[in-house]
Amino acid sequence: MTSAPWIILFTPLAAAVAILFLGRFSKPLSAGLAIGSAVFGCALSWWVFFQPDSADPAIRFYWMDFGEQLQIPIGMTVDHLSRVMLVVVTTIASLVFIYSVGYMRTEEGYWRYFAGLSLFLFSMLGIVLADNFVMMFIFWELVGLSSYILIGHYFKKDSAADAAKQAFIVNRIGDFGFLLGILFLWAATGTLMFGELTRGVAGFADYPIYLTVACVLLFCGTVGKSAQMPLHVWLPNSMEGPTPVSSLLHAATMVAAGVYMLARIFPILAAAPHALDVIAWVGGITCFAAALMATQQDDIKRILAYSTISQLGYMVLGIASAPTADVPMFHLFTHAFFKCLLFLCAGSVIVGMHHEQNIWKMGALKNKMPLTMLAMFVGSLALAGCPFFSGYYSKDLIIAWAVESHPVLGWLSVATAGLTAFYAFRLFFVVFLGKPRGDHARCASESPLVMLVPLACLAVPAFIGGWPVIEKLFFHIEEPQHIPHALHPILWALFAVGGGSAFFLYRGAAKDPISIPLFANRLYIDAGYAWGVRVIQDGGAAVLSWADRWVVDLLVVQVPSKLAWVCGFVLRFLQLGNIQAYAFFFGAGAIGLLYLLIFK
Amino acid sequence: MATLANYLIVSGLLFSVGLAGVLLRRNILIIFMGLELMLNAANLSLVAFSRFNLGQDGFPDYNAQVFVFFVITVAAAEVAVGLAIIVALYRARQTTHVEDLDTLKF
Amino acid sequence: MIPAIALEIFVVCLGIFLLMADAFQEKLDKRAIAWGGIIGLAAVFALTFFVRADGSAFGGFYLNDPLAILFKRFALGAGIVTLVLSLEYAPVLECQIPGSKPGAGLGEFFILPVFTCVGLMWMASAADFVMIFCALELVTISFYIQVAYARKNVASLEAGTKYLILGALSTGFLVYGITWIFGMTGQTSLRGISIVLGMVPEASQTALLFGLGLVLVSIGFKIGAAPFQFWVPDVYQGAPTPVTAFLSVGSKAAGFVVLIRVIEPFLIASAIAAKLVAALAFLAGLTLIYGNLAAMPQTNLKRLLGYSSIAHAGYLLIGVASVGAPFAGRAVVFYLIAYFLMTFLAFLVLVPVAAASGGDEISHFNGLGRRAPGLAFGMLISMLSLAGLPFTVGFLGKFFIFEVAMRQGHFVLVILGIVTVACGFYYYLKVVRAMFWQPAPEDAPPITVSGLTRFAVAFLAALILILGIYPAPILQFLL
Amino acid sequence: MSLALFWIFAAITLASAVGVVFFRSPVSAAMSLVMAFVGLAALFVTLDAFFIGVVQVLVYAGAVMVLFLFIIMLLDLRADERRPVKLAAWAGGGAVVGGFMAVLVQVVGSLPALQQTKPALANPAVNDVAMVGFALFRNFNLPFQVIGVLLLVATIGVVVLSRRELK
Repeated sequence: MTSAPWIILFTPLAAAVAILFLGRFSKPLSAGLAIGSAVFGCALSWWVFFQPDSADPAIRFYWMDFGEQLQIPIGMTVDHLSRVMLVVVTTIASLVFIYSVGYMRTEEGYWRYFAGLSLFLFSMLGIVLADNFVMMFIFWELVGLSSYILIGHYFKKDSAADAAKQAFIVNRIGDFGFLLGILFLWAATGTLMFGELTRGVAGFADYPIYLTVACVLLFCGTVGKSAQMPLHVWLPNSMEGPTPVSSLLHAATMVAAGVYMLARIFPILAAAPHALDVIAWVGGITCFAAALMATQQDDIKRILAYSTISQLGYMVLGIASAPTADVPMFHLFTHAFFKCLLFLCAGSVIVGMHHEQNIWKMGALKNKMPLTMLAMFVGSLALAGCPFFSGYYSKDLIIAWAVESHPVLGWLSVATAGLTAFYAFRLFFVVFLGKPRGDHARCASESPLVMLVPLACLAVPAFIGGWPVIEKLFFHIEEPQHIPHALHPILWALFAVGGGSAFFLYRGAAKDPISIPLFANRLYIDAGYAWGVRVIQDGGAAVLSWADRWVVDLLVVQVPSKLAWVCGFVLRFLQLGNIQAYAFFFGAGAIGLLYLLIFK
Repeated sequence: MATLANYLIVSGLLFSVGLAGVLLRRNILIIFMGLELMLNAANLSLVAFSRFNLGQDGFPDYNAQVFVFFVITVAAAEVAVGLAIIVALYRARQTTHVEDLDTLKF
Repeated sequence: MIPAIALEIFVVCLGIFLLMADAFQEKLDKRAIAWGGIIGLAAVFALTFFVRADGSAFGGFYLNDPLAILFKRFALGAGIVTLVLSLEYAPVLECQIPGSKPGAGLGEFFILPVFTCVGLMWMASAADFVMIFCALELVTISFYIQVAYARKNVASLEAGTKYLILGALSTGFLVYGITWIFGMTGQTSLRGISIVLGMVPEASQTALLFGLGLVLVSIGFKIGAAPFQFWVPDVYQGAPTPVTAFLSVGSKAAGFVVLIRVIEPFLIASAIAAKLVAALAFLAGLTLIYGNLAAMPQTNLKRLLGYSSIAHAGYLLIGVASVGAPFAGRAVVFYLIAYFLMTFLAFLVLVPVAAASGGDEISHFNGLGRRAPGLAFGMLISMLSLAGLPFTVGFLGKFFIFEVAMRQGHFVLVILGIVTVACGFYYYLKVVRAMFWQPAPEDAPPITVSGLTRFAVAFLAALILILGIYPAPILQFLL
Repeated sequence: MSLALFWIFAAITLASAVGVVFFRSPVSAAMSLVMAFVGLAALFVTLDAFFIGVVQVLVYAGAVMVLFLFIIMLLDLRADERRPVKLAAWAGGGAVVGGFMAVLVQVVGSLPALQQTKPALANPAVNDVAMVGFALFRNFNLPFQVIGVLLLVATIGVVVLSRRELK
């Protein structure tokens, strides 16, 4: 028992190293190593999950030890939270790894891909198992690095290389806040262990502002990693990577890390109500805005990407409004399965369509890819919150808690539920119903078995994953008491309205313009959003996705290059190359320093 | 009798004049002369301090004078190396003017 | 066990021996001198493990504590790597010095670093302002010569002149500062100052601070702290590359050792200590901002490394300004070791690439990932470590520095440090981008690397990663 | 009497130093510098530092200045005399020098022992050469060795930098 988590953690790393050295000689070998390690880890995780709790679940040794002043341990937490997460991560990863064999069979960089996947799994497991902030931060960064490798898999394509770089840099921005937050907490409590921090923070209740700042800084890490506003920009662009990677990124790893971290520090957050307010607002707004963006995308993977952002917004909102971390974790759990399913279906469609990703070039795939369609239908129902499907249970729970604790955001998230049903079925109907809109759609074919089996395996938990019997197995959740009785009927109605309107609008739509009334409506929302942008920059984009791109451009391209230009400009006045100017600055600096020392 | 303040003021003025030479003149040789003046100003202060604050035995602090001796030696070595560089520079560029040395900048 | 001073004596003897060999063995291949230097310095490096740190000697001039021993090793290591670099650089240098026959003038180029190394070792042990002055000048004067060494190259001469004038200016400030400190305390030894500091009358403190300020200005010049850093980019760019490397690592490290030693006695008086820490924090902030911002528009890698070295001086100064924290000294020393590894690694890759591509612009690194994957990988590790990516020693260095700064309540400095780290990512990744995302020029010549350099690159890269993941050995060593 | 001597020597030193800064011709500046050094040597003597005074004349006025003059002659530095004076540079430099002097005046003014006059020596006829020598070779042995290495390095450097063709 005590050594099992270590084995789970290091198996993928060993696989990655082995693939690095041996993978280039044989494709089956690299795939086999990666899949073998993942499936082994998965089996072991399930075994660990069903073990009884032991007295001291954490195992640790000291990575750096300097007596009282500085101790940095490496240790494992095997509590309820991390066990659930272990199971989810390894299960999803195993299925995605198997699926990748089919998806990647014709692609180049086969061994590089599988080595990257294994490294990615290793990093994610490190975050899950970490029992202190330093270890978590290290694996956090490692996740960033390995996602950089995977997103940039097609590094010869400029857009892929840029997307990889962008994901990396945007994540760094969040990570600076995260690191700062860690240091703040450390300075206050003198410890980095999650268990001890909770106690340490208790003694810090007299300094609410300090604690709030620290928690908000920690939350910055989530904003980056879990793609919350305004750092969400990297996630849609990360679609440049191979589809199984997107699936892994969006379902169980990387983006889930941010939410998992918040769940980990839940007791600390509970001591900082103002920080929770910030978190709630960021989550609620992200949830709603991303759903809006999702309704007007044309790229199959981008629709799903915005959907992920929106669902993550739900989870973050859940963190801020529910009394236990189990509520958002429940949604993370169900979302992992159905989102993974959706992405793998999208991958199947993309392979069938010969790497065409625009949904307006698809259509009528129901005959060509019946099994994919079936799986996608299950996934869409789960995402849309159809009663008795997994997403329904977890999402409604979060909404219920949000309505109770943050009414405004709660009702916003109710509205989002309707939007979710709309965009989920828009995607489904456009792709699978109607008439073929292109040559690829006419000659599409069903994917091989190695891809369909994971779909089938995922469809089951996507369907039943939220049923109370399963919920009881994994979580301990209570329902809020004071919510309006009408809430659930409203949600059912919204599901029906969203799905129905999508059906009528997109059933036989030949191309996008059929959504002209909707288009106007969308512009109306966009104008509001773009107005905020225009306040900062004169002009600005009129369409939400444009605004999106503008933020990307600003954060990653414009600011550094402009800053560099400004520095260069200023420097031309200082770094003149003239000795005498240097001597002058030297003398002036000396006088300044003397003044500071003597007279200040 | 001249006071300690007199010596310190003279030394400080000498240091400032040397600094002015460095900051105002554009001929590297003369800048270098200014630097020598600054070192000498420091020496004057050192000797003054050692003479005015006698030790327990009633003699000046000769350690300070040894330091002055070192400073003079180092300054001489610096002048030798510095002039060698300036000569090499003159051979390559036919100038000893600071404003002509601006290929490395920004 | 051997006395510590024997180390310096050995190195001086090594230098003189090599000088004699160079002068009287006309047939000798000049490379043999470099090899002699490398082997000799490595032998002395090994001898440092047989020296006991047993306090002070030579009437208080010579301090022989663990810090001094550590920095002697540091200086010796820097000397060895510099000679490795010089060997690689020799063909380039040969075209830039007027020689009567092939290899002329290279001998001295290999010998001068040995003497510089002695100076650095003495600086590490200096416990008296007179000794500090003498050792510092030995280092400085030998650097004047080395910077201007490539005298058919105008840039080298210009760099030499700039370093000479500004260096001499800083020497003037140093001597004048020492004078005032002596005048107020009657002491030149740091120990003596710490003893009498309590007895210095209140009214003399202004003058004492004046002297201390002047000394700080001079040390600030040596370590490249803003606003005394203007020489750094120009001199780094113009100097022969091995000298740049030596200057940026050896000279800076010795400057920091002296800084740590000099401020130590003054921390006893709380009134002075508060002002001193405030001034150091001010310098740290200014240096961070200048070094990081100014590096952003650079396109020349040597110059970029110059600005980067200013930026790193800023992080180090944060550590020095946090002297009150129990871990501060070790954090600074650890950072210096990290800086040693990553900077030398960058230069070890720079020299052969620049020699093959004909320049040290970042664009000369285009497509290096394809042209020379090994070198590109070394450079990648160096750049990532300089930028402070986790799992590299550079990250841990910054981490420890920020940790001690947080403990001392320098929140503003920490925030500034973290923000400037982001700038660092921008300009270090420029190099990475050039290596891996830009196509190599069509007519790119092949890059030849000697086995020695290959070994050094692999060794330093491995150390960066190993210490980045498991720094405990070094840290325990520092205790 | 001694005060008058002090002021005479101080005036000579400072005036010659100012001359270094303001003479346009390098030769005049160098000659002025010699005068400053001689004046300074005299000031050393008024402080009973005879050895330092002698060394000052020997090393500076004798060796260093000859080197300077020699180089000035060698490089024939009359050519680039007429360059326009840069007002901004003079204003900036003047401001820095002025600022430094202001700080200095403050510092000197704050000294408690400001009006202190020369205390009498225990033995006015002390042989200060011997005293300095004792200090140098007994206490300061180590720095003395360091200076020795420094001179060796400087010698190498001068040879390497100024030889027309290296061997």
